[in-house]
Amino acid sequence: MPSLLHILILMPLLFAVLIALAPSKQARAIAAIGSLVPIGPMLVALWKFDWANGGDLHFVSSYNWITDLGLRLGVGVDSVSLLLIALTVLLGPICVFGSFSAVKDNPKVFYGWLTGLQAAMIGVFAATDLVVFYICFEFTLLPLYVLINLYGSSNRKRAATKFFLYTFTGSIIALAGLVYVVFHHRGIEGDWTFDIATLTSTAMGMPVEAQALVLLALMLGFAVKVPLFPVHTWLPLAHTEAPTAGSVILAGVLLKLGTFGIYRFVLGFVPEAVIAYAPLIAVLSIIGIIYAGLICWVQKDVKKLVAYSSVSHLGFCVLGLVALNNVGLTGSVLYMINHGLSTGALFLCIGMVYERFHTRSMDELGGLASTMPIWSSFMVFFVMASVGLPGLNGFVSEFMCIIGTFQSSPAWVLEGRAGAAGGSLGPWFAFAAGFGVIVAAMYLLYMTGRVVWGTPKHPAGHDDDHSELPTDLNKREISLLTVLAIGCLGLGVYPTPVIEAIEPSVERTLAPYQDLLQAHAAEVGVRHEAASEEHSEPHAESHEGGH
Amino acid sequence: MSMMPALTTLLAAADGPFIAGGTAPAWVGLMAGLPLLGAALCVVCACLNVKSKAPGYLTVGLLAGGFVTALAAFMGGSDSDSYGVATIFRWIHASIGAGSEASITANIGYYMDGLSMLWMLFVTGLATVIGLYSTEYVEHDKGLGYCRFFFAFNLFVFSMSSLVMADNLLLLFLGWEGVGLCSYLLIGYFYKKPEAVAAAKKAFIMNRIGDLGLLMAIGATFVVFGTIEFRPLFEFIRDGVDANGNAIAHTWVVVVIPLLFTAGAFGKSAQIFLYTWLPDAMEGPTPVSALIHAATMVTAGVYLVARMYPLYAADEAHIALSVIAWSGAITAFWAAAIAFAQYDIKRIMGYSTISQLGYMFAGLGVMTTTGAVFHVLTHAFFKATLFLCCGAVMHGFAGQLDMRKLSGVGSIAGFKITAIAMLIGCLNLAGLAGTAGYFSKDMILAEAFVTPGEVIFLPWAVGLLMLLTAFMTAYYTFRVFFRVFVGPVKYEAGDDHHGDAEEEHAAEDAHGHGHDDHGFHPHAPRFAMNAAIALLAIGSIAAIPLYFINAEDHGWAGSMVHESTAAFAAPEVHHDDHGEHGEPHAMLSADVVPVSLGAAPEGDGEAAHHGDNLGLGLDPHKAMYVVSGIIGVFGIGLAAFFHGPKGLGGLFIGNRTDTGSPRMDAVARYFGPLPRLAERKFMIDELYDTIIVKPLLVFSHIFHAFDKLVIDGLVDLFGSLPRWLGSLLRPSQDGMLHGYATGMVAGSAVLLLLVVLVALL
Amino acid sequence: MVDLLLAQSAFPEAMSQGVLAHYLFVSAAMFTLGLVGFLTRRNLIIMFLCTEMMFQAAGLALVAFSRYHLNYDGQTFVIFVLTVAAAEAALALALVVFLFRKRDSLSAEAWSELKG
Amino acid sequence: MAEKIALIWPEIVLFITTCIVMILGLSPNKQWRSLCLPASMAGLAVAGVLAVLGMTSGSQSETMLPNLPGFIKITVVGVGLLLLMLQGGLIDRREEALVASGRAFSPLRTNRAEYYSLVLFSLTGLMLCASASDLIWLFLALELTSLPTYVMVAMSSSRGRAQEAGVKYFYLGALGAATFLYGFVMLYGGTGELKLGPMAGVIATEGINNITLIGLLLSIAGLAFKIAAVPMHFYTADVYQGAASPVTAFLAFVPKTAGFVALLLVCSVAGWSYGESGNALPEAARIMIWVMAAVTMTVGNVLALMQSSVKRMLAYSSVAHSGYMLVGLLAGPGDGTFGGSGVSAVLFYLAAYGVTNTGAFAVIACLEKRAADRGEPLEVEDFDDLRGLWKREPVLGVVLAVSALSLMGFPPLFGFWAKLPLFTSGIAAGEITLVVVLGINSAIAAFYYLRLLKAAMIDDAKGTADSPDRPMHHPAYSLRLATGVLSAIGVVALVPMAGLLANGAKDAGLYANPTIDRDEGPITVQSEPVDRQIEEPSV
Repeated sequence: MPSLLHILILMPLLFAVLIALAPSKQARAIAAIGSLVPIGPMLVALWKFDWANGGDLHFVSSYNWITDLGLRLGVGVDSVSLLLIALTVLLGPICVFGSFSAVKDNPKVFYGWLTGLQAAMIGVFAATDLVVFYICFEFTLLPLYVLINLYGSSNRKRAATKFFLYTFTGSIIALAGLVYVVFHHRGIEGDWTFDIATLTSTAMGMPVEAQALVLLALMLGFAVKVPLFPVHTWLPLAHTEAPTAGSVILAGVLLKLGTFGIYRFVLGFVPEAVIAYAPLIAVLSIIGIIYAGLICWVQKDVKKLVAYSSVSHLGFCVLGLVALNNVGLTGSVLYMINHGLSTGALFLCIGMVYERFHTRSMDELGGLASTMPIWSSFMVFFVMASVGLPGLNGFVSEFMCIIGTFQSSPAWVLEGRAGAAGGSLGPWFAFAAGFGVIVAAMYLLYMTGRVVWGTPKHPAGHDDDHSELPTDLNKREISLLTVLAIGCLGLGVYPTPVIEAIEPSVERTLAPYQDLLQAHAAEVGVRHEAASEEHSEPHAESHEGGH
Repeated sequence: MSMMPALTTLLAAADGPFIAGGTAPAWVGLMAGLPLLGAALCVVCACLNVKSKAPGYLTVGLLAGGFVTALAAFMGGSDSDSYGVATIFRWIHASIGAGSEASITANIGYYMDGLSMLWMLFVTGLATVIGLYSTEYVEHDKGLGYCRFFFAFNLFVFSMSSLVMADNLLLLFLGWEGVGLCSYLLIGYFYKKPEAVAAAKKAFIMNRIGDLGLLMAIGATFVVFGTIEFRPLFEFIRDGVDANGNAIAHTWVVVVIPLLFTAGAFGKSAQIFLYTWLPDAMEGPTPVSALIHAATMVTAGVYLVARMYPLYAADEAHIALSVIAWSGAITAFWAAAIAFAQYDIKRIMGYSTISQLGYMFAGLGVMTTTGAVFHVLTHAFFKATLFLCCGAVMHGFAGQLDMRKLSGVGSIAGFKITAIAMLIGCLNLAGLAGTAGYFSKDMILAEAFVTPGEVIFLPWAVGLLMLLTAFMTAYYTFRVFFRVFVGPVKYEAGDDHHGDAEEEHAAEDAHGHGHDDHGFHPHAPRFAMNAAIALLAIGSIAAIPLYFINAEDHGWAGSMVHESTAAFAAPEVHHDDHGEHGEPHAMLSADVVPVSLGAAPEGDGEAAHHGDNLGLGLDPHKAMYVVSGIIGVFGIGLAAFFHGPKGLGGLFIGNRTDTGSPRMDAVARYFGPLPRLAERKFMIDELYDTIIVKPLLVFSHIFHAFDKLVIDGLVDLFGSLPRWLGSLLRPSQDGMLHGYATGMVAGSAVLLLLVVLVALL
Repeated sequence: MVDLLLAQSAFPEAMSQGVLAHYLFVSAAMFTLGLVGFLTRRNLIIMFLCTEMMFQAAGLALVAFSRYHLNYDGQTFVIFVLTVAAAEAALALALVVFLFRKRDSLSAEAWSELKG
Repeated sequence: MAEKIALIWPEIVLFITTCIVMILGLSPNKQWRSLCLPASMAGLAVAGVLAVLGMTSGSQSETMLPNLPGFIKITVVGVGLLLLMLQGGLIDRREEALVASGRAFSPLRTNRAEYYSLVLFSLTGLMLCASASDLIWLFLALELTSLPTYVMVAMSSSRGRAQEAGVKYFYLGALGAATFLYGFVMLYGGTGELKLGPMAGVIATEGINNITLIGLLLSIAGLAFKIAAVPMHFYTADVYQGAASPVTAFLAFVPKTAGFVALLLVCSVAGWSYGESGNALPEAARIMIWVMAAVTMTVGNVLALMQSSVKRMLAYSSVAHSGYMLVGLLAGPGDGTFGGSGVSAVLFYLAAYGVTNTGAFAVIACLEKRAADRGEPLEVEDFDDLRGLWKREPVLGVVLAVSALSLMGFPPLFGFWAKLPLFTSGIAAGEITLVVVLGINSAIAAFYYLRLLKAAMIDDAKGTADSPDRPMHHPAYSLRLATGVLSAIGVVALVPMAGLLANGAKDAGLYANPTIDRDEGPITVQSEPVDRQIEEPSV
């Protein structure tokens, strides 16, 4: 039976086809309508969703597709998927309307692919079947490839190719991992199925070595997408070269496909391996946070800076995921949404300046506060959201990711500390990641200081042929940014409903971890004791103190 | 003193901190809400492109409303039952799962007790007054800039209120970062000035370093106590247990967590390693310096430590407190030493703020929360006065702040009020006997000599250091006053682009401005500024009686502190020969227990302290009145001697000339390079730049290159591997039939051989 | 059973493994010779004849095996192999003529335009 | 007997059609002559109908893969129709141009009908391959498939390159044929059987002896030529490039399919019942195919990367695709489910590859360039020639893009669905390393397919619209365009029907494992009882 999700997926597809068929002049208008219309079913979905049981799949619908493979055309969402779909649907119009003045030639191709991309992204989040997920996951590459290639900046072709091949390679290896899980299910249950929920329940029985392999394969695929250090290098390039809408979508949703993949599959399929390798993944995340942050600091290109900042930010997201406790996971999912809003907005802001001055170099831009006060206000606002200022959205999620990491010390779990939960990380991880917060302030304020503040500069590339654009933002641009700003503010001031919405799904994901984590903590505790007996020095008291 | 630990534990159990138990009325939220409304209205004004002073007046009105709310709350709240928690709405709530019932719960909720009440009173009060001053001060920037200023101003008051009234650590953190943001926005108000932008950035980032400590502290607190809400948290601490019921004394909990909080506090309050942002922050408009960087925001660190005091006191080794005491004293001395040799009057005030904050921390460290808090209060008034006066000068002289280029300002028409207020402020800062500043400083100084060495590491040394600093403070304060406000009238206008210049003024001045003395007319403060200055000067005088009311509690501040968590360790030494208060542990006489951690208030003018560390055979509290009084006068005298103008009817003993102070120069020679070094702030900024910023920058560049060359290079290398392989294989396709045939045969042979080798052997 | 009887009537006894080995050795030698010839000669006709030799090597082996297994299958196969070889020969000769007209050469090395 | 005839009704019809077409081509009447192509297609379509009927009537071949012929025949008919359409205008054009230029029509000087009959012969051979139940049949069918293609290559163009391709193809083909023939001989020698069923029975009961094993290995090595697998791949690029594009499209599908069918049959005889998992080939063969698969994919892909000619690129990629399919061959029938059966995966892949590849070549065949020497127009083959295709020829651009993406295995196109069972069956067979190699190779392949996509869809055209090197339409443009469009539609439209196709492939991959009855007797697959028990010669 058809479900609401079908409407959500098919509607953009339909509009993409419409754009392709309609005359070029109409493309913009159709895309605008096509991006706004899905908001309706989206709201209905949000309204109909049973938030109390957010961990269950809703709006489930499934059609047989390839019976012999047990492959079904299945859709359904839990709360996390639905929220991410909401983010996608929200960013759709932002991208379309944000491109009105930027995209002049061949609007048909641009808006067509943009709208098609929308469908694929919603499909990723809505899929309940591994193959459907994978199809949508991969399919997102193509529209963006075309968008970057046709509408990007000077180095776009290289960027697009790199983006495509890098992520394609990663996801093929991930596919091997996913198929292994399917195969394992077949070994146990005797049937082929790609149903994610079914696989999740059987995958855990895999031997640890197999889990480690699957983890490796899946992480290779999803880490590229996230992107996690050291497989991040495609991102700055792609972001820098992509058109504004592409960057917004890329930062806003596409990167989340990676973290969503980790959330859904890595965490779901291979718990024991995750516990064992969480510290390693966390270390990579932390390196990414600080390393990318420091690189941001020496960028000259504003967009590249924000692009690298995505690497840094997504590090927190992954860190929260491998904290393996409610707070960390919830924070991480919230981070996905928040990062989409604030970084998307930053890219939008940068795009607006680029349209006016045809440069993104900090050497050429400066002191825009005096010539573009409205833009500057928004810029500062979103910078602050991105820095993680409490009261704005970034903070809540960043805080939860860090606290989640902090909590998840095995020693504390073993001691039964009231606030300890989860995994195999601990305060030192949180502390190290915390430096990312400082670094974030460093580079973002450095950028703000150069671009927004300072003495006004008049970039050489500024010409007046863009007469349709005023010096400062026009109404369309203001309203776009306002929508995002309201989102940022709303999620910062009152995140509780969203957090509570996320929690059921997170709890379900974490359900198999309880016992495993206890066992892990006990094992680590044994090791720790053995080590401290060897040394038998009192310096261990900072962790073991109080006994 | 071997029995001390046992006894203090006993005391802690017997009587804990005051924990506000009731429910506060929700309207206390107006203290935060009205400024927030103001901020929103400023945004509206900006959108409507209001070009008048409306945003300023709106702000002042709303802030006054906030002050009235604070007063109302104070009146209602003086009855301690009505102190309590007012929950507005649930902000963040995340259960930690794992079968645990603990959850990260952070409400937008207000925790009202003496401490927050006291803070709110002076925050809202000062904000109102300084807001009034600002309406005139930034008038040259009417329009968007004006809106921006008052938006940030309002937002600041909102954040500060949230910080102070928060009922949980996370809301506190919101305020904490919020004031940081506003500080950033306001320091960078003159955004066209690179120094201002750099200073703003620096302030934000250095604060963030401390914030990391605070964040970690919140995390640790949550892990240990399972909550970040104050009430349950303090109940645990009062009982000396963590959430599992295990004792926290003697564990890392009471060492590490307080130290982490301290790191946060040091960042915000510009202590020890993290002070360098505050002098630079003087690039901001002067009202901002007065409100944020002198009176309120920078005291947030003191507030935080005072708020979390039970946790500090729960450590019987008092490691964190020792750290605080020593850091405070050292900072106080260090900043005073720098202030000694500065010429920019605003910067001198900046350094003096750091120095005074050092006092406050030292006070917290030597366990007189009352003294520290009282000093916060008095300092807020007199330092705000001083800043506003500096601002008036700056405003009047086109941003001139160099004391070498200003003289006799007090004699210029229109600057009378400024001069008088300046004098009052300086006297307070110098700690002249009888001023509010004198009393508050004494409380801290005296306590340093009273606190036994078992509690704090070498407390008397802390005291001596602070005494020395007091002397230096008196000197450098009056150095400013004598050079700028008295003596022959002589001035150079500042650089218009520097600081608080006015376009209006520049337009008037057809001759141009800058260093053209003849064409320059000082621009005396008008009503709003004068009124604000006067109000604050009066405020700093009015603080004196506060010391005497509720004398049994060490003054009004003490009585407020006693109804707060900071009471946990308030007045340290209990004297059972003082009959008028019947505290629960009154029987613990001073002979037996030299220090008590219980809330045993102590009046001033008590009988002899046993901790006569000064060796004067006096009660330190009394002795200190004398000692510090003398020191203050001596410092002022010295300043007069070196910097006072010549003559003037024999009133002044100085010999300052137009070109400088010959006496001073003569003395300076004895100190070799030291004065030069002090003038250059001991090169600490340069040091940080060299050992931290530059290396980090180098690292970043290396990382950037590494990312491009190595990581991306590796990726490209992997990408080019197939190509390389292809180029290797390509010659095999040479187009020759025979080559192909040979390839096929040889290939098959190799394949078969391989199979034979692998499978059959 | 009938097949078997027939086979036995025609071949009173099965070939021994030793004898088979001789045949196979000759067959393998032919095959190898053909291969070596193919690889070393440049004349298209000779090269083709070498492949014919390889085919015939297979034919020889088939006959031997047929005798060894005491059935006709192998011999039947030989007939077909010969037929196919003939077809290939026809094709080859046509091709060679065609090529010779183009390049006036029978050397395989004349044809190396396509490569890379 | 009638049942056995029923099995090859499609081949018989095709053969008859061939005869009719040949006669038609001799007609001096132009209308009659031009009926060659429609008649061929009609015959093929009828054969297809018969194949479907045969499949539904349940006739099975007497091999270990009894359902294989039906599926292969239907696939061959489907792809063959496209391929036939593509051949239209290749030889005819030269012929008719000559006639139009005034030369009298002479039945002796025409070869257009022969060309179509060659195509049909080859397709017949391919179908016969699938029906083969003994080695003679298989050998003959393979030769029937191959021999016409040698001629087709050589006559496909009057330019020297086609002849060069022809000679290389023919000579190396003969070498390959000799090799697998020798392998067949050894198979016979080791088992004493030519019929595949009994042969499997013998191997199942007695185990595989060394001669049989050598036979198996030699057969695989020889058949590797047909599928263009390393080390028999050397000819591929040269031949594909030298032949006219329609012929190349034909070569990429027909001999490859024949080769894989033969490989499947040969491997089924040796039995997928060895190894640790009990469903692998004999260790030696397993290793051989493993190495071949890995090296083939890699060599094909890395060489494809280096090409500037689209045809050469597609040729090498065809090598790589064979490598992918070898994974399926290695995996074997597994547990008989679609996901677990490598045989089904190979069959599925063949179908997908055939459709997709035809589309790609159709696009190239649509265009041609003026030759500098004013001779026969040159083929379009460089990436540069295709630049900006989308702007000039939107339909061609889209077809090429769809084909490239499908060949890349980009979801949700057909190529992805073909690759997925290879993944599943490979992993199910425990060949995880090989599957990873397959994955990495798919990524390498993405590079050059993306280049193709980029040239067609992204890049700007080189030169101006009327510059001399700008490709123009081939005279048979519309026919070839139709082929391309149909292929592209197939690539897209088969996706929803993938389930049906998968079901077919699953059935076709059904493996009557003789080992199941190893204790009871040699074989039970045969429909009639074996009355011919050969006593073992006393040795």
